[in-house]
Amino acid sequence: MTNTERPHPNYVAVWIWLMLLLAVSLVAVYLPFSQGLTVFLILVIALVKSVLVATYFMHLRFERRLILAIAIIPVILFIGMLLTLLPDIVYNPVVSVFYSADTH
Amino acid sequence: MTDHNVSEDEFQEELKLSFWYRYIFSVDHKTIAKQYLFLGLTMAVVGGFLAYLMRSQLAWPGKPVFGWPVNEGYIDSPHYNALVTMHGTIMVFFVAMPILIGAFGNFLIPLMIGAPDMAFPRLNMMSFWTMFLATLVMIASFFVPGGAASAGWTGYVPLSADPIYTGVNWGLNFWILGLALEFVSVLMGGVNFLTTAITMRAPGMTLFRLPLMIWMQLSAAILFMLSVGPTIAAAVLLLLDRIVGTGFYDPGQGGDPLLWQHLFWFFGHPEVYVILLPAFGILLEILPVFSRKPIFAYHIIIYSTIIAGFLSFFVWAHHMFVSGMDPRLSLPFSITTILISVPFAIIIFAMIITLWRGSLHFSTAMLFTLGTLTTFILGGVTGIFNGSPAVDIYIHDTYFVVAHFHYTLFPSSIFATFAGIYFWFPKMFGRMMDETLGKIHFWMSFIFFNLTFLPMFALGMGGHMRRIADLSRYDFLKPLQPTHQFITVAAIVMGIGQIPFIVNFFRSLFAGELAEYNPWRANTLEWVTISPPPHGNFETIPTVYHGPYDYSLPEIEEDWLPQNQPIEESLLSTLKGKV
Amino acid sequence: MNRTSITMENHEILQGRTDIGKIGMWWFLASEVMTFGGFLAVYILYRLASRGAWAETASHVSVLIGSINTVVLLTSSLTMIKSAEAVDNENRNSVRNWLGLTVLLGILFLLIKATEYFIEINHGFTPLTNPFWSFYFALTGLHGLHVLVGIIVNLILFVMACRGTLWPNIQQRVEFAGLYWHFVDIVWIFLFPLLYFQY
Amino acid sequence: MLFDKWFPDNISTFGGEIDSTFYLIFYIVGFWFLLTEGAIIYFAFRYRRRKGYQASHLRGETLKQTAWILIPGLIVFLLDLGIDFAGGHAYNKVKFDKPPSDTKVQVMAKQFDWIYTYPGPDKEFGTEDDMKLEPGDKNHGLHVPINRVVTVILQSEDVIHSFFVPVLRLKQDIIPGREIPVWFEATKEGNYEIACAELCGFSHHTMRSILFVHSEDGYTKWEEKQRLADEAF
Repeated sequence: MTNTERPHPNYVAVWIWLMLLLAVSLVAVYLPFSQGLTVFLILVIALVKSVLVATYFMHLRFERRLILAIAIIPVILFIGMLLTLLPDIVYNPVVSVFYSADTH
Repeated sequence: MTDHNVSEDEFQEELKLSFWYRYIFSVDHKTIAKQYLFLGLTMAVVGGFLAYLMRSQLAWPGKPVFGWPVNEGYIDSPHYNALVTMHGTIMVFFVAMPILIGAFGNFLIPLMIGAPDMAFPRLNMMSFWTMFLATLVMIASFFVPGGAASAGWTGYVPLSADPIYTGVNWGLNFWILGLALEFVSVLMGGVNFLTTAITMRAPGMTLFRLPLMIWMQLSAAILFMLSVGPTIAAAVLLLLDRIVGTGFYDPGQGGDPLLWQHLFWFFGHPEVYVILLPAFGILLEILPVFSRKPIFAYHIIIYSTIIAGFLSFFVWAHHMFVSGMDPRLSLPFSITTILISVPFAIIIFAMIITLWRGSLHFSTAMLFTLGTLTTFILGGVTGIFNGSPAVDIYIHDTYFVVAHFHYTLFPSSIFATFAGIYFWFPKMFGRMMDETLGKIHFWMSFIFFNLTFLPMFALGMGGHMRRIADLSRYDFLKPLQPTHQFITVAAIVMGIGQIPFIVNFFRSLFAGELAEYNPWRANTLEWVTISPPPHGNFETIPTVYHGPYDYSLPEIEEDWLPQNQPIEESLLSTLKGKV
Repeated sequence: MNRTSITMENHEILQGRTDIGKIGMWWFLASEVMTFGGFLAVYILYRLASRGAWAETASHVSVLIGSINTVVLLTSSLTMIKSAEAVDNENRNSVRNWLGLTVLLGILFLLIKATEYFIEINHGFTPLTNPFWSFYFALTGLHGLHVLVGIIVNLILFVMACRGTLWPNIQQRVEFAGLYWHFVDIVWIFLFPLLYFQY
Repeated sequence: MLFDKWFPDNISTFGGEIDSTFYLIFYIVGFWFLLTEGAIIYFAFRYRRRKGYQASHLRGETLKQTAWILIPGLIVFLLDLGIDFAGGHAYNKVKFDKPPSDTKVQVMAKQFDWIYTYPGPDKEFGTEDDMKLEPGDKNHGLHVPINRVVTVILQSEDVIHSFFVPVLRLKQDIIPGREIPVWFEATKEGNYEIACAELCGFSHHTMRSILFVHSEDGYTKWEEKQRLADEAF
């Protein structure tokens, strides 16, 4: 059993950043933005938070590039998929007006 | 070459394990590969039988079908739909996947990279038994009240979302469950494959000394792992719709049926390459051995595969040109679709040029390889018709599509499988297969495969819809009835043509001629150990000195050079840049 | 040469490749990203397509409880990585304590979540109420299952730490459990704003 | 042309373009098909194993050698692009450039039949004078006048169906929850078959209907007769 030296940054600082971002996102949602912009904003904040968790808590910053690639490729694919589906599911002119929440 | 005498002790050691641990709950990747192989071949018989039932109904609608157990042999439309669905599901997920990924991947990855076993042997065993369980669930779905799933292998919602539409309740739930288990199994396998190939390569086995089969298996595993997620999500939502009664796909409640198609095909198209790439891998291994030539443009084949793999995530909507999705999506997706044909065209050209100025030996494995190549080309070029949105308007959901994907999937999952079995059988079981029976098997399969599926292009041009249980309702289809009968007869003969294989397989298993280490004089590492390799594979882990395809080097006497054989110092300068 | 010696020798060759498990773990997480990505994609697309029609019914979730739960889960991530740090400092008691704290925070998360479910169902919001609540229960339920699995893994490590049997391979074990736990945390980081916020 | 025996007649204004795209692709890929298969068969005979002949060690790693596969690959790519743009015109015609039309029909698909709603004299749906043709009605089917642009609005009551008229070269899936308009212009009188081309359940294969293409006069006559029958009812 070899104990290879692993760097340990100040995790508590990361945690404080996470808490701050949480507070920011709690405020951001009450700002008068359009729905699309709000979703975009909270997704960006969530992305920053998850990047923090991944880089420090999951040690991505200290891993070899292969592992970084394994972590990033699915994220790219997910974003690609989401963007590709937007025109069809959300902004499709032929989608009719069935969308409403309370049908029951 | 060093002589690999593995002493008696080793076999004694093997024999000490009880039957259960040796053959059933083995953690040896080779045993697991054989388990996958037998599972896949058994399911191929099941899937083939379903095809026979379907074909008989199509050729002689309204006549009882020999072998159909219920309703005095009459196949009614709901049952026909179930046959179609289960044939597709079984052939793709329970024949092609277990054999090409499970059997060949498991068997070859550790052997070809020079590793003693998989990175996670127990995970490997679990992967097989999950697959086995999935198979049982799938088989069981035939026998639950209401019968098996009948919403097509694509399970389009809302048809599959509510039992009132198909009358199938538990059959479809089992279908989803079986698929989910199968996905979990292949995911476990994929983790294992990737980790093994990344971390356990023998000394000297750099990435660009890997045999192409490994590259193909890895690409397939990556494609599968990254594409299957959304479909698992979609399937869970579907299951909740069916069991809990939520409305994720119910348009009345704000659901969108097209979303299922998007998420399904996001996986569904890469899945095609998950099957195709390992099949290409088999061809790319066999071609150089029987041409005694290096594979042409090894690096370009690898780059093409990577490009095609990446593109395959962004072609899915070409299955949906007429589905009612936003037509603005059609142009980008038709462009990516034609783009993806280029890397595959390049791989095919490379395979063809590999034959040029070779010294071709037509063993059964080579015949099946060439058979795959010739038929796959037809499947590939007919894909251009489907990829053109305009033509697709007419031929979508017709027999043209059926013919097209059988011309791609049948060669890649059946012919290439046979090629692989004939080629690696000596290594798997330590005995040679019979060449005469093999050649009979090849010509029966090849000729009658073409006679079965070539006429289907004509059916499709005639506007014949897929998944129609009885064409006699339509006047414009009635003249096509004799074609259907011709196809059915050809298909049955093709089925009979598999008997030589079954005979050959089992006879060789027990009474075939004993195989040497390297009966084909091939270069890759699996041939440097004894046949069949013992648990642990290699006496000593071989060291790799050069690439896998150094055949017919003009500077040396032999026309082959195993990967673990060092090159003499004197040759190094002349071979610089070559090996 | 018998089989055991073959295996021994082969293992020697594999020495120094301690990242086998880590790479496997990351591949597993990559496929998990795509699976949760699928769920999130469906939800985001439907919610956008609803053009704000879900906002009213979505306002009945409690942002307060959700925020508390977010704090709990983020903190448990911190305690998890702290235990990994303690492993490297070879401080056995500290490893045990941090692990125990992580397990407790995980259980706290589930308890709060269960209370939240209870309140919501009492107010008449069940998975069948409307699409928003279907998504809410499906997504949080699946996430809850992942949390449960994480708790079980951590609990096993904690028990082993108490018994002192954790020590061979401890670095890898704590690291892999941690990777999974942080991943579950990341999923929640996305779920929380998407499900709880008004937009 | 080559496959005229197999293709059904074409009676729509855009069907010809679809067919010619098909033939264009057919000749291009047919050429490549023959070339590659020919090469395989020729190589198989020419380079079969013979005594004393050693295969040449050809790795295909230099640029000069790889040109043998890269240049054909490039040609394939260019031809593919050509095919896509050639077919793009036909696709645009079907999907985007919808000509204005005053003949509209609503088609409601359900398991396993079709309901056709004609707007009646006021040319608007949802009014009193709508005419509905339910399954079992006399002359149940899609009645359209010849040489006139017809817009068909496709809807589904339950599952996904597909509106397929082989002679028009027209196919469109019908998604519940979406209203999908398609158009066509029939150029030949007669009765043709409409099929459902998407697996839709138990009796998918019985979901057949008829497209009646009337002459200009015949259509007015049919409309009038239908209206009287409706009023009498």
